[in-house]
This record gives sequence, C-alpha cells and structure tokens, in this order.
Amino acid sequence: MELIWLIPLLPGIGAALNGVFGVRYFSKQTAAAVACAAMGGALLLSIVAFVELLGAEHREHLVELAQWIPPIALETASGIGAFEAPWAFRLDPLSGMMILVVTGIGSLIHVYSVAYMDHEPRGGYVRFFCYLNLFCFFMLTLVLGSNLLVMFVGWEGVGLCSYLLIGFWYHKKSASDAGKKAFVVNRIGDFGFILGIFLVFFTFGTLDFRAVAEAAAGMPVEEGTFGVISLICLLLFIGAVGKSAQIPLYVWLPDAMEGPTPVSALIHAATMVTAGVYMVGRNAVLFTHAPEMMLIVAVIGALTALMAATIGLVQTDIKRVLAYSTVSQLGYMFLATGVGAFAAGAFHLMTHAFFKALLFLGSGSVIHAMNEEQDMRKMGNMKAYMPVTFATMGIGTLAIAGIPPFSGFFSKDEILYRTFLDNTWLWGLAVVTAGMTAFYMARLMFMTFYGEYRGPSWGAAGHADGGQEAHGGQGAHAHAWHGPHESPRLMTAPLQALAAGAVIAGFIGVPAALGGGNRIEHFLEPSFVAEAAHAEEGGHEEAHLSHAAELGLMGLSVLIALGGIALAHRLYVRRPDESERLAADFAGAHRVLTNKYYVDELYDATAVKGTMSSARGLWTVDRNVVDGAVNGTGWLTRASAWVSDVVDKYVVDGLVNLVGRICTEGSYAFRRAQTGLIQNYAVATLFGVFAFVTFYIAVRYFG
Amino acid sequence: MAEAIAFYTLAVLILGLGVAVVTTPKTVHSVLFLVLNFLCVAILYVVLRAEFLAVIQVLVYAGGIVVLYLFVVMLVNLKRAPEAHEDPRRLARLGLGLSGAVLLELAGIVVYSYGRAAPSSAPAAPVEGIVGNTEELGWLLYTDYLIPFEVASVLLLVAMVGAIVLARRES
Amino acid sequence: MEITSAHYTVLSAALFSIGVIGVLVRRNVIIIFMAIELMLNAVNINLVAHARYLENLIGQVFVVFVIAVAAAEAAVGLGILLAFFRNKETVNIDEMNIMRW
Amino acid sequence: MLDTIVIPLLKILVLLNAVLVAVTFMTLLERKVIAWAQSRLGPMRVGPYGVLQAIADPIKLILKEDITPARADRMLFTLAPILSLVPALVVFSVVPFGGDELFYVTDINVGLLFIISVTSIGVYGIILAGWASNSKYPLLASLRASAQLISYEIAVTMTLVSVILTAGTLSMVGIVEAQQESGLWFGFVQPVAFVLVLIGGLAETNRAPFDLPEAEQELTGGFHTEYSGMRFALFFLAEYANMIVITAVVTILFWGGWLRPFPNVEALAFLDLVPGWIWFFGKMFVFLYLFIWIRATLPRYRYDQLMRLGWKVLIPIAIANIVVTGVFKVLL
Amino acid sequence: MSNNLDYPLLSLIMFTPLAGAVILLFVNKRSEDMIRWIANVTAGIGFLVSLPLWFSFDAASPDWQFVQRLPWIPSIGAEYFLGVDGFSALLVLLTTLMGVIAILCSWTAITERVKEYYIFMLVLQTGMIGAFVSLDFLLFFVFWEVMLVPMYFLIGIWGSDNRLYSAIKFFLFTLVGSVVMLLGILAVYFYHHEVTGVYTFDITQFHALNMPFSLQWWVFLAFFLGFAVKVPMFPFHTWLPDAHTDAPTAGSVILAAVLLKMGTYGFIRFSLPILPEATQAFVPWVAGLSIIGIIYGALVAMAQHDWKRLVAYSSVSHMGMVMLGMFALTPVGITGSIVQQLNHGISTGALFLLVGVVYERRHTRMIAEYGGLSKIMPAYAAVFLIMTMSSIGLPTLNGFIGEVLILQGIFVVNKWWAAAAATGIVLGAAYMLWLYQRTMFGAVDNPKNENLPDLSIREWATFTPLIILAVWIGLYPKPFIDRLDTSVDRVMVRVNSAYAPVNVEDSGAAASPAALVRDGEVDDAATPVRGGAR
Repeated sequence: MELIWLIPLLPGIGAALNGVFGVRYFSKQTAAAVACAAMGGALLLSIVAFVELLGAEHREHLVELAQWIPPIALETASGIGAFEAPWAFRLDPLSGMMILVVTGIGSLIHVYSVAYMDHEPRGGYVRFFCYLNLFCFFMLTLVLGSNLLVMFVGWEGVGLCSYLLIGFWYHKKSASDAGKKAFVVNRIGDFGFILGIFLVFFTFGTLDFRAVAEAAAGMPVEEGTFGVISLICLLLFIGAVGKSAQIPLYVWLPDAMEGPTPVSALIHAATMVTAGVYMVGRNAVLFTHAPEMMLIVAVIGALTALMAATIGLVQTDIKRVLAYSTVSQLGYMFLATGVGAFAAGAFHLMTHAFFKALLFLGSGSVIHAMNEEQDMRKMGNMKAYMPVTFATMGIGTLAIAGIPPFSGFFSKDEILYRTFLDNTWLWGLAVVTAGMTAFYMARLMFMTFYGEYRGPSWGAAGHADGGQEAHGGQGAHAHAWHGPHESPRLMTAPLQALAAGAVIAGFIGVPAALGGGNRIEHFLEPSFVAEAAHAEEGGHEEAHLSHAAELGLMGLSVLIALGGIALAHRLYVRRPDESERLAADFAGAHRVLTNKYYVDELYDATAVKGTMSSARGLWTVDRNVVDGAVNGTGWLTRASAWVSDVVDKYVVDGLVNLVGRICTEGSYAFRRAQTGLIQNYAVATLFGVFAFVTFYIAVRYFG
Repeated sequence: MAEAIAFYTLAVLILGLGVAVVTTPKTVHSVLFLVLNFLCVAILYVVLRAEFLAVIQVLVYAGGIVVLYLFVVMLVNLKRAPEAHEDPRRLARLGLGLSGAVLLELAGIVVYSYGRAAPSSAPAAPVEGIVGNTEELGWLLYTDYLIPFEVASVLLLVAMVGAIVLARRES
Repeated sequence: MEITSAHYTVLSAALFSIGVIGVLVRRNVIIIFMAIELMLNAVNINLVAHARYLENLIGQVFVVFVIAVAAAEAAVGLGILLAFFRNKETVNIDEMNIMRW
Repeated sequence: MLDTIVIPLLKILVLLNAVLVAVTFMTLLERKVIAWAQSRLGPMRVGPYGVLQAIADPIKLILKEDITPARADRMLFTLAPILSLVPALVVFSVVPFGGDELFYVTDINVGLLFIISVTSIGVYGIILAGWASNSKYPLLASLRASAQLISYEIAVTMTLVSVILTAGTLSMVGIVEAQQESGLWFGFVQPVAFVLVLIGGLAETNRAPFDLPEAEQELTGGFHTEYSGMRFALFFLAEYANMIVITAVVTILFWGGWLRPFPNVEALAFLDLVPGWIWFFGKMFVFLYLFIWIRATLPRYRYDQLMRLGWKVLIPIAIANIVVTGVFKVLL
Repeated sequence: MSNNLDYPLLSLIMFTPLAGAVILLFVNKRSEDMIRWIANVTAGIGFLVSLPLWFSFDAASPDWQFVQRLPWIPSIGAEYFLGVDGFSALLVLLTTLMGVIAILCSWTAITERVKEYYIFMLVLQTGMIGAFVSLDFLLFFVFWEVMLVPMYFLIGIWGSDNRLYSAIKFFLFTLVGSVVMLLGILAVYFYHHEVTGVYTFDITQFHALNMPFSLQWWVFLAFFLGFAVKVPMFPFHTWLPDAHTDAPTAGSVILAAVLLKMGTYGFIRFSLPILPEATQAFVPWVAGLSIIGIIYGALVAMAQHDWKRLVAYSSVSHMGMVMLGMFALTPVGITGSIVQQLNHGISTGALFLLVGVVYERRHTRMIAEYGGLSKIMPAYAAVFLIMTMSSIGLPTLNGFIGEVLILQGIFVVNKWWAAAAATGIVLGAAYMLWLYQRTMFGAVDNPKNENLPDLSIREWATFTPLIILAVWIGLYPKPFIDRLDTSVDRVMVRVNSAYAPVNVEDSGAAASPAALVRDGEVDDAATPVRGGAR
C-alpha cells in the first residue's frame, strides 16, 4: 500500500528511458522489453496493492509524496484559506479497480503492440513504446491522484499522449489533423474542468477528494435549485464530456482511429475515455447533492449511446464501428452514473474495458492480416484463416451484446435495472441502444468472419491496393503480402487473455436476483459516499423490485440482444444480397449514412422507422451543426486574427509614421523661401527694421 | 555762418557722390566717386573739429581701402558685363521702397523730436588749439579704450591673414 | 541757420539709406561692398557729429574702431570675392546662389 | 576775413610758382648731374651751358599732340595725371620754410599725418593711368608701381611715427622747434629713421634703384607709355614735385628745417646771419643732389627684391626703431 | 537589512560581465575565437558567482538580503543601495542563466563585428542585473536606461531586414515610457521629502510612505506607462513583434526572457507597494487590458506566417496572463504571476532559441518554408515539443503551475475574468499546436529541408538547463514559491489589507507573524505577516 506512488512512476521511468536514450541507442527488442517490464512491474504492484486493500479494514490509503504547490493564502467562500496541492496518491476501491484495469489491459496491449508494430522503423518503434508508457504514467497519476489538481495533471497528460499517439504517423496529414483535433477538443473540455476545480477550491477551501466529499456531505441537497454544487458538477461534467467523448464533444473519437490500433484499443477504448466516468464517480458525493445535474448526466449519456449506436450501424470501416460502439458504451456508463448507480457504471467500465480492448485488438490483428485493409466489405470468411482471432472476437461480441454468461450482460443489465428503477423513459432508450449495439457488433462479426472472401487476391500479385491507411510511412511495405494469415503468437495470446477476462469479469457483479453477492457493488460503495454518511447511505434503495420483475427485465434485454444478433445473421450471412439491395433502395440515404452510418432496413420491420429518420437527422446535425460549428470557429478566429493584425499594422503603426511625414511635408513650404539670393535676405532684414521703426513710432507717438 | 555753408555744400556733395557711386554702371567710375565721397566726408570731419579722424579717413579709407577696391576691380576684368544676368526672384523694387520708407520715418523721428527738444547748438567757443584733437583722442584711446584697441589690432591681423589665404592662388 | 546735430543725423540717415539701396539694388558685388563702405561712413559721420555736439570724444574713438573694422571687412570681403571669381568667373551676386536648396 | 583768405591765397600763389619753376630746373639739373657723372657735358645747346633747356622741354611737351588711345576711358585718361600732380602740390601748404608766420601757408597740428595721407592719394593717379590707357603693359606697370608705393608708404609711415615720438608733436613747425629746443637735429638722434626715410622716399617717388615700373627695358615706359604731350608733362612734374616733397620732409624732420647747423651753440651765432629759408633750401639742394647722384650710380632692383626689401627689411627695422625710441622716451 | 556574506556579492555579480566586456576591449578584433571564449567564460563565471543568491539566500527572513549601501550622490540623497529579496534574487539568477545561454547560442550565429557584439551583450547583462538588484530608485532608473542602449545596437546592427525601424521603435517606445516614469519617481521623491523632510531615493522608505490618493493616481499612471510599455501591455505592444523578428537570436532570447520581466518587476517592486490605493482603483482597468492582451495576443499569433513573430505575440498573450495574475492582488495571484514570469522566461526563451537554431540553418523565419522536420531533426522536434507543451501550460511542466495559480488567484476576485483568461489556454493550445504541426509534422516537401543537421552539442547545452528548469518547476515548485513568500507578503501588506494583518498561527514553517504597525511609525525590519492559514 505504501508503494502506490511507485505504480505510476514505473511506466514514467520506462517512458523516460525509452525517450531519452531509446530513440538513439535502443534496438527494437530492448525498447519493447523496457516498456513491457515497466508495465508488468506496475501491474504486479497494483495487484499487490489491490490485495492489501481488500485485506485492509479501512478501505482507503493516502500517501503524500511531497508538497507540489506549497500553501499560499487565498480568499475562499469561508474566509482566508490556503491554496495548496501536495503530490498525494490515494488508493480506495474505485481507484484500486481502475489501476488494475489500466495496468492489466495496458500490459496486454504492450505485448500485443510488440508484434503489431514490428515493421515500424526502429526510431518510430521506440518512440511508440515511449509514448505508450508515458500514457500509462499519466493515466495512473490521474487515477491515483488524491486531489483534483493531481488528477488534472493526469487528465491533461493523457490528452497529450493521445495527441502524440493519434498523430503517431505524422507524415499523414489526416493523422496529425486528427491528433490536433483530439487535443483541442479535450482542451475545451479541460477549460470547463479547470474552472470547476477553481470553484471547488473557492467553495470548499480544499481540493482533496476526501475533504471535499466530507464538506459537501454536510451541505443541503440542492433539490430543484441550481446552486453552487450544481454549477461545480456542471463544470466538472463538461470536462468529463470532453474527455469521454459524449455529445457534443465526441467528434474527435471517430477521427482518433487514424492512430495505430493498439493505441485505439488502450486509449480510445479502455482507459482514457473512461477517465470522465471515473472523475464523475470520484466526485459522486457532489453529484448526489445535485439531482438536477444527475438528470442531465443521465440524459446526455442515454442520448449519446443512442446516437452513437445509430451511426455505428452504417460504418463500413471496422475500427470506426468499434469507435462508435465505445462512444455508445460510454453513454451507458454516464447513464448509470446519472441515475445514481455509480457502482454499476464503474462495473460496466471495467467489463467494457476488457471486451472493447479485445475487440479492438482483434480488429487490429484482422487489419494486420488483411495487409492494413480496414474496409469490412473487402473482408469475409476470415474465420477460415484466423480461427483464434475469430473465436476471441466472437466472445467479445457476445460480451458487448450482453449475452448472459459473459461480463457485458451483468454490467449492462445492472445499468438497465437501475435505470428502470429511476426513469423508465431512459430505460427504454437504453434497451433500444442495447439492441442496436448487439446488431452492429454482430454485423461486424458476420461481415468480417462469415460469407465468402471478398478481399483482393494475393501471392504473386505483390502489394495489394493500398489499404485505407498507408501503413508504416517510413519503411515502405517491404515484404510482399501473401494472403490473410493468423497473427503471430504475441498478438493472439493477449486476445485469449482478454477473452478470458471478458468472460470472468462478469461474475464479480452477479446481481442478487441471480443469487450472486453483487460483490463489486459493495466493494465500490465506500468510495462513492462520504466517510461520515457511510452507514445511512449504503443500503438505501427507494424502489426495490421483486426478484421476479428483475428476472423479467433481464430476460427482455437478453431477448432483444439475441434478436439483434439474429437480425445481423439474417442480413449478412444467409442472404448477404439483401443488404446490397437495401443499400441500393436507400441509395441517397445509404450513401449519406455510409459516410457515418448505415440503414438497418430489416430492423425497420418492427416499426423503427423513427430511429431511421432520427439516425439521418442526427447525422446531418452531426455533420452540419457540430462539425460545422467547430470548423466555423476555426475560420472565424483566423479571420479576426487577420483583422487585428491589419489594424495593428496600419492604425497603431500608421499614426506613429504619420507624425514623421507631417514634419517632412511641412518643411517643403518653408524651403521655398531660401531663394539663395543674398539680397532677398537683406530685404527681409530691412523689412524687419522697417517694422520695428513703425512699431516704435506707433508706440512712442501714437500709442 | 561759414559752418552752415560748408555743411550744406558738403552734405549735397556727399549725398550726390553717394548716389553716383550706387548708380554708375561702370565699376571704376563708381570707385572714383567713392574716393571723392570719402574726401568730402574727411572735410566734414574737419568741420566737426575731428582733424585726426579726417586725416585717418583720408589715409586709411581713401588711401588704403579704395585702392584695394581698385586693385580688385582691375584683377576682376570680366569677359561679360557683371550685371548682365538678373534673377527674376529679386525683390529690388521692394528693397528700394522699404529703405525709402525707413529713411522717411527716421528723418521724421529726428525732426519731430529735435523740433521739440531744446536745440543743442554747437558749443560756442570752439575748443581747439591748446589741446589738439589728436592728443585728447590719443589719451582716451590708450587709457580707457586700450583693450578694444588691442582687440581691433588683433582683428586687423586676422583680417590680413584671412585675406592673404583667401586670395592666394593654390600653389 | 544754426546747424544742429539733427542735421547731421538726417545727413547720415540719408547716406545710410543710399548705402542700403546700393546694397539691395545693385548686382555687382564690388558695388555692394562699396555701398557697405558708404553705410559705415554714414555711421562715422553720425558718431563724429554727436561727439562734437555732446563734447565727448568717445564718439571719435569709436570711429577709429569702425574704420579698423571697415578695413578688415573690405580686405576679407574682397579676398572672398577674388576666390569666388577665380572658380566661378563672375561677380554677379545673383549667380552666387549655390548656398540654397 | 583778410588774413584768413587773402594772405594764404597769396602765399599759395608764390609757393606754386616757386615749385613749378624749381621742378623745371630740376629736370635740367638731373640731366647735367648724370652727364657729369658719366663724364659728359649734358644739354649745352639751348642756352648758355644748356640752362634754357629747362624751358625748352616744357614748351616742346605743350606743343606735342595729345593722343588718347582708342577705347580708353577718356575721362579717367585725362583725370589720372591731374590726380598724381595735385597731391604733390597740396603737400607744400603744410611745409614751413621758416620760423614765423610768413614762411608757411598754415600749420595744422596733424601736419605730418596730413602729408602722409595726401601722398597716399597720389597712388590713384598711377593706377588710373595704367587702367585708363586700356593696354596690358601700362596696366601691369601701374599695378606694380602702386604696389611698390603702398608697401614703402607703410615703411615710411612707421619710421615717421618714431620721429613723432621723439618730437612729441605732429605739427611740422612744432617738430623743428623741438629740434631747436633739444639743440640736436633729429638726424643725429634718429640716424636709423633718417636712412629709412631716405630709402622710403626714393621708393615712393619711383626713383633711382626703385624705378623698375618705368624702366624702359622692362615695361616700355611704365604707366605713362600711352601718354604724350601735356599729360606726359604733368606726370613728369608730379614726379619731381614728389621728389621735392620728400627732400623737404627729410630736411624738416631730420636736418632741423630752417635751423642753422648747431642752433643753440652761441659760438656759431654768426651763422644766424644767413636767414632760415636759405638754410632750408641749401639742405634741400643737398638731398636733391643726393637723389640724382644715386640715380646716376646705383643699379636697378629687380621687382621681387624690391618688394622683399620693402616688406622684410624696412618695415621690421622701422618697428624696431619705434620700440627703441619708445623705450628711450620712457626711460629719459 | 542584512548582508549574509562578508563580501559585496551583488556588486560582484553585477560587475563581472562588465569586467569581461572591459577585458574584451583589449582583445584584437580579428582573433574571434578568443573573443568568443572570453565572453562565454565571463558569462559562465557571472552565473557561478550568482549561485550564492540561491544557496545562501535565507528564505525565511522577511527583509532585504545581501544589502550593500554606499553614498552615491549625497546631495540629492541617491545611494548606491543594493539589496535583494526572493523575487529579485530569482530574476537575477534567471538573467545570469539566460546570459550564459544567449552568449553560448550566438557562437556560430554572429560572424561580423564579433567583438562589439559580445561587449554589448555583457554590458546589457550588467544593466539588467543592476536594475534587478538596485533598491535605490534613481540607481534603478539609471540601469533601466543603460539596458536600452546595448539592446538598441544589438537589434540595430545584427538584426535582420528592417532592423533599424524596429530598433528605433523599440528604443523610442521604452524611452517615452521611462521618461514619464521618471516624472513619477520625482513626484514620489519630492512628496517623501515633504512628509519626512529627508531627501532620499531609498525604495524601502517609499514602501512605507502613505501618499494621498490623488497623487497616487497620477504617479500610478506615470509608472503604468513606463512599465506597461516594457511588459508589453495591449496598446503599447506594437514594438515587441518588430523588435523580436528583427533581433538576432541571442538578442530576442534576452529580450523575451529578461527585458519583458523588467516591466512586471517594476509593477511589483514599485507600483503596487508604493501606490496601494491607486493600484486597487486601477485593478479593473489593468485586468481588462491584460485579458484583451491575452486573447488579442493569441488571436494575432494565429494569423502570423512568421515563426518568430508568432512566438512574440504568444509572449504578449503570456505577459497579459502575468499582469492579470498580478492585479488579482491575492498572494496566490502574485506568486503565480512571478512564477509565470520565470516560466515565460524559460519557455519563450527556449522557443526563440529553437527558432534561432532553425534560422541559422535555413535563414528564413517563414513557417511555410518548413514542414516535416521531426523526421529529419528528431531531437530538435522533441525539445520543441517539450517547450511547446511548457508554453501552453501542460501539467508536470512549469507553465501549468503559473497558469493554475494565476487563474485561481483571479478566479477568487472575479469569475468572469478567470473564464475569459482561461480561453487563453484553449487558444494557446490551438496556435502552438498548429505551429508545431505546420513545421514538424507532414511530409518533407521543401527540398532544402532534407539534410538539415540535428542539434549540435552546443545547441544541446543551451537547451538542457532550460528543460531541466521547466521540469523542476513543473514537478517541485516549492523552493521557488517559498522564496517568493516574503516578497509577496511585502506587497500584500501594502496592497490588500485582507491578507495582511490576520494574526493566525501558521502551521507551516513560515516566519512567525508579527502584527504590522500600520501607520506612522515604521520600524525598519517591518515583518509583514504571512497571510492566512497555511
């Protein structure tokens, strides 16, 4: 428990080693070794710490490393407080779980990317691992941070690493643009977050989570009014929206797919994007005191989930489908927190991390096999060539769809159950989204692994037509591609491990209805409630459905999931021609949708035409309003920048130069008087004398 | 009475010669008129009981300076008439008018003020004979005005050197 | 008719203005120098006249100095004129206008 | 009215005639003396021993035709000889031939200064002559002559200053009386000044060793080459008049004017029988003879030597002399 | 008023560069390498000599340290009075460090007139240090002017295209400002005499002086003009981009790193403590101007095609942030603004060095000329990345500390101001990353960029200290902030009574609080109270 500060430090050291020395001296193997060792060490330490935590009676441990910002006097709502921020890490159930997730999945992804990135040139390879380790360092700092400022350090750090990793193949303009877009949008989120931090300090006089929670617990719940705490929650939520890609700040996530697949897996599926949920969870006490905000969070979560899912239906690029599914699942998590089921949200976060990482890595190996081909329409019947990837991705798909034995079912069902208790409308939306999730995941599976092979021929033909991404910019694709093949051991092993995780992870949160102890909930409970109000808050459940009703609900959701899968099966396996026909019918919409999502016409038989039009509506909203707005502000700033530059150059400078010119022009008038004729000057003097004398006379005699 | 006659004749002579100096086209003639003018002025000094000055006037002015002018006139023998080219922007007319006006005004003032103030006539007994004008002047010059005298001598020295340097042909 | 210092003053004023006219009107530098000599003489007359009428020899002392200055001035002036003439072949004051824009 | 106008006019009349006659005979005397110096007889034909030659020459000149060169400045051409003669004659108004009222026209207290200033006017005659004759040689000659005249005028003035210092007064009569009082001729008190004035006088009258401007070989007759007839005569008259002026001034300043050789020595009282003006004329004759004698014997100075002598020798000695006399005057 | 060491440290620091300049005078103009070595060695010694400022500086004691007091012009009461507190000690250290770096980085950059160049640099160094350490207002003003001359020549002679215009503009702008400032100084000087009957320029006396509000208002305006030009604040900033673009690399590094701090140093050392009521009255105006400065600077930076001009405008934006923090008049705000000054010195100084490195190779400052450099010069790209991140305030790097403190400080005063200032961070990220992307990422399209050599050892030597400092302040700013406590308290006691007399027992190790005797009798060692709970 004492060494928790070492957990983030190890990857930090790994990153430093790779960064400073690696880029020039390390070979590929040593760099990979350093990176994976660092991650392994962190994983071990987190496991040890986690076990200690389970053992410990009081499930919380604060380690203050050093005084980062020493205390300086500052006025707060309650008189003169001291603004200080120590480097302090806190281990409690929530952060314990998170470090496990981060280090666990992180290490697996490290191993996976050793193989995945091997045909990168040495410099790029080392740089990649350095960035990956740096990312884990920041993520762990974020998770373990005991006060808002240290969390903010991690928060921005991950933003930086996502920028670096998305823009890893910087020679591609689209990659660097995506990176920049991601960072700027995150920054907009951070803008809200930092203001939130200041408001927290101003109201509570401290930034430490535990202290804030205790102070907040004492304050009245702002029922119906939008008080200070609601404002704090709103600002913090803006940060979360930015980071976890909820409406409206989710636009960067689909573009973030430009980065290498392990990056997408680690950052844009498992860890970084969940930071928002973690932050909301960490400040659960604040949010519980602002029911208005809880509702907003829930609504946004639900809407994002639905919207992302509809767009996911149409995508043909395998990674974009997963990206939209991530956004959708995050929507679920926020929905859970919104309805007060913080534990469920966290539980879903953990399970999602497993199966989403699994799916991404699976898609990575598929892309790897198909020589960087990401378009599902050019795949098909991959199960013949890649049995292991097919099996693991199958498990992942079943998990995410929410099929009973797998983890996805338990966590998603818990969220659906708690949403049903709180707000039936949201529950409806959630269920529909769950159905869509099942559908598009199944579609993905069927298009890639079933049906006949639609990919390009190989063997003597040499280099297949370039995939969507010109892979490995520096080293041109050296060896010729000879057909899809199963990925090497180093890639399939992490897949199998994750698949196992996806299956097992569910069992720690089996709901009471199914006879499970729902241990995860009780485990995480203490970190969501303020210390003092431990006892009273804990078991409180307003409406407690009978077990039978709960089972009914579960059955319904499973039924819907199976329906989704069956629908996908009918469309993409038994009668693949039907999907082409559908695409032809709605050519216009289809073409529009395929840009961002596709029409699920069969789904329409159960009268979901509303979803179809809402999908298209959302798409236009998405394309014109949201993206439009972002680009618009870009253009606007450039225009106003140009104007201020012009004003600066001509108006302010103009005045200065004008004074100079006036003097020179004025002087010409007087120069003409200098005729050079000496006698003229004599006449001038004489005139002077004359004037003087007349003046004298005037004064003397007439004055 | 004699003095009045002398004054008026000399005045007319001096003014006439002055006008002659200024108006004659030929330079040498105007130099001669200048000499005569200086001589008349010398005589006027004698009338005014300033013999030493009269002699100095003749010796320095007529004897020295005008000779210098003559020399220069001769050295500067022009190919073309000196006053051929006239610059249109000259204000000669204005000059003429202004100087005339100034003269009138001064004369006016003098006449007006002298008219009113008691006319200080010439001192009755011409102080002369015993202590010569030269001796008095000498005393005054070498006692009260010694420094200006020395300064004047330095000035003359400088003028000599200046004139030599200026007029010397670059060897 | 009694000769008062007014007469002399008027005389010197007249001579002085003749000198001024000479300086302003004529274009030949030598004539201008001579006009200046005239003006100086006018001053001398005035000084001597007032020395006489106020019975105070200081006027005459000044005349000595004026003569000295006149001599110096004439010498240097003609020196300059000669130097100018040597490289410009003219004594016309209108052509001496190189000191202008 | 009487003694202020009539008597002076009479004196002037007598004086002028005397001078003119003296000048005419001077020409004759000069030719005789030079002839004798060259062991020949000189003009013998006109009168007994050539005495009437003095009258013959003027008449000859008067009868000669007066030519005026083309494009010459007529007015100046005629004015030049007058301007050179008039100052020479005006000087005599101040020269005292005897002690009392009768022997001098007037005695103004700036006498010596008057003489100097009037002689300086003489320069104009020469310059205008050269300029008016409108030809190169006379112009050059006149410039040279006037330059020479002016530089030696400075030298002479400087020496005269030292004499004035010893005499204590500027009036000519006063100077002679001063010599009488001191009993010594200033010639002996101021021997240096005496020699300087002699040399200066020679140069001022363009005589003897300094007569380069008219030298025949050099500039064909100097500034009066274009002149003929009466105008030429006037120039000659002016030259000799100047000679007489210089001799008069030297005698008055250095040889006690009308005083007898040792004025206060009673032993020589008998010399008083001889009237003052006789002494005066005698001394003048001595100097005149000296001038002519010098002309006959000394070779001519080259122009730069002449100018160098004037500026670098005479003037410094003159100034030194002033300083010395000043010091002595203060000490005594 | 204590001098911890036996020898006059401050004079030593101040005159070492001058001694170097004098030695250079005797060196032959042609032996350029000798000149370069002497200059660098002098700068190095200058830095080493200034280290005691850090090590033997007693952070706890609230009064001036290393004091040296000699009569200078007794007739008007001007003394050669040197002294340092936490704030000026740090600035002097920054100056000497940047001096070493600037002289080192112009090793290959300057080829003609090498001797005069290094002499000017060293004289400039003396001027700057002198300004920071002098506690006598007149002495400060003298050094304030002395600094201008070498800088003018540095820009005027060794600058690039229209250097003369920029040099003159730089000189005139500052001069006008300083003239007005002099009026202010004299006003205070005479008022002080009126009140106490003593003719002196001693700042510590002025700090205890209570002037009537109307006089304070005018003197504040005078000081404001003098210092605002130097900061530069919004309307007076037009000289900065010109001066920066046309100054040689070393010149613009020193200009950015130290000269800009002159203005803010002036505010904190003079305007705030001497004219407290006027400062409080002016807070809305100055805050408004600085917010405009932040946003305006960021916007205009975005529109720039010239790399150096972009960085120049970015420093306008950063200095706007500093001024905002300062005029929050809260301990956190002022500490933040001082820390941000140091950070700005480090990050902008480094950014200019980076531009210098590339300018030396390609002799052009146009961003369009570059592209895809990170593949050709990876080390350069890495350093540039670190410095960009430090400049836009990424946590774990120094920019963040300053920004958080400033924003927290101003947030307490007015939430909307903080929000407006915070947009600066977003805009900052936008234009810096856009710059980074246009120059570093993308394909290497310009053939000239293909074979640019990466950072040489010398260039690395100029960057490493800055990177170390950036990370050090980012991770562990405590030693810096502790040193600043006393200087901030000295200002707070005067400016904001809310923080001053609270006699709350400190938990921290800070000096024991003693109630300040407010008016009238001022004891010399006025120990300001360490405000509020620690």
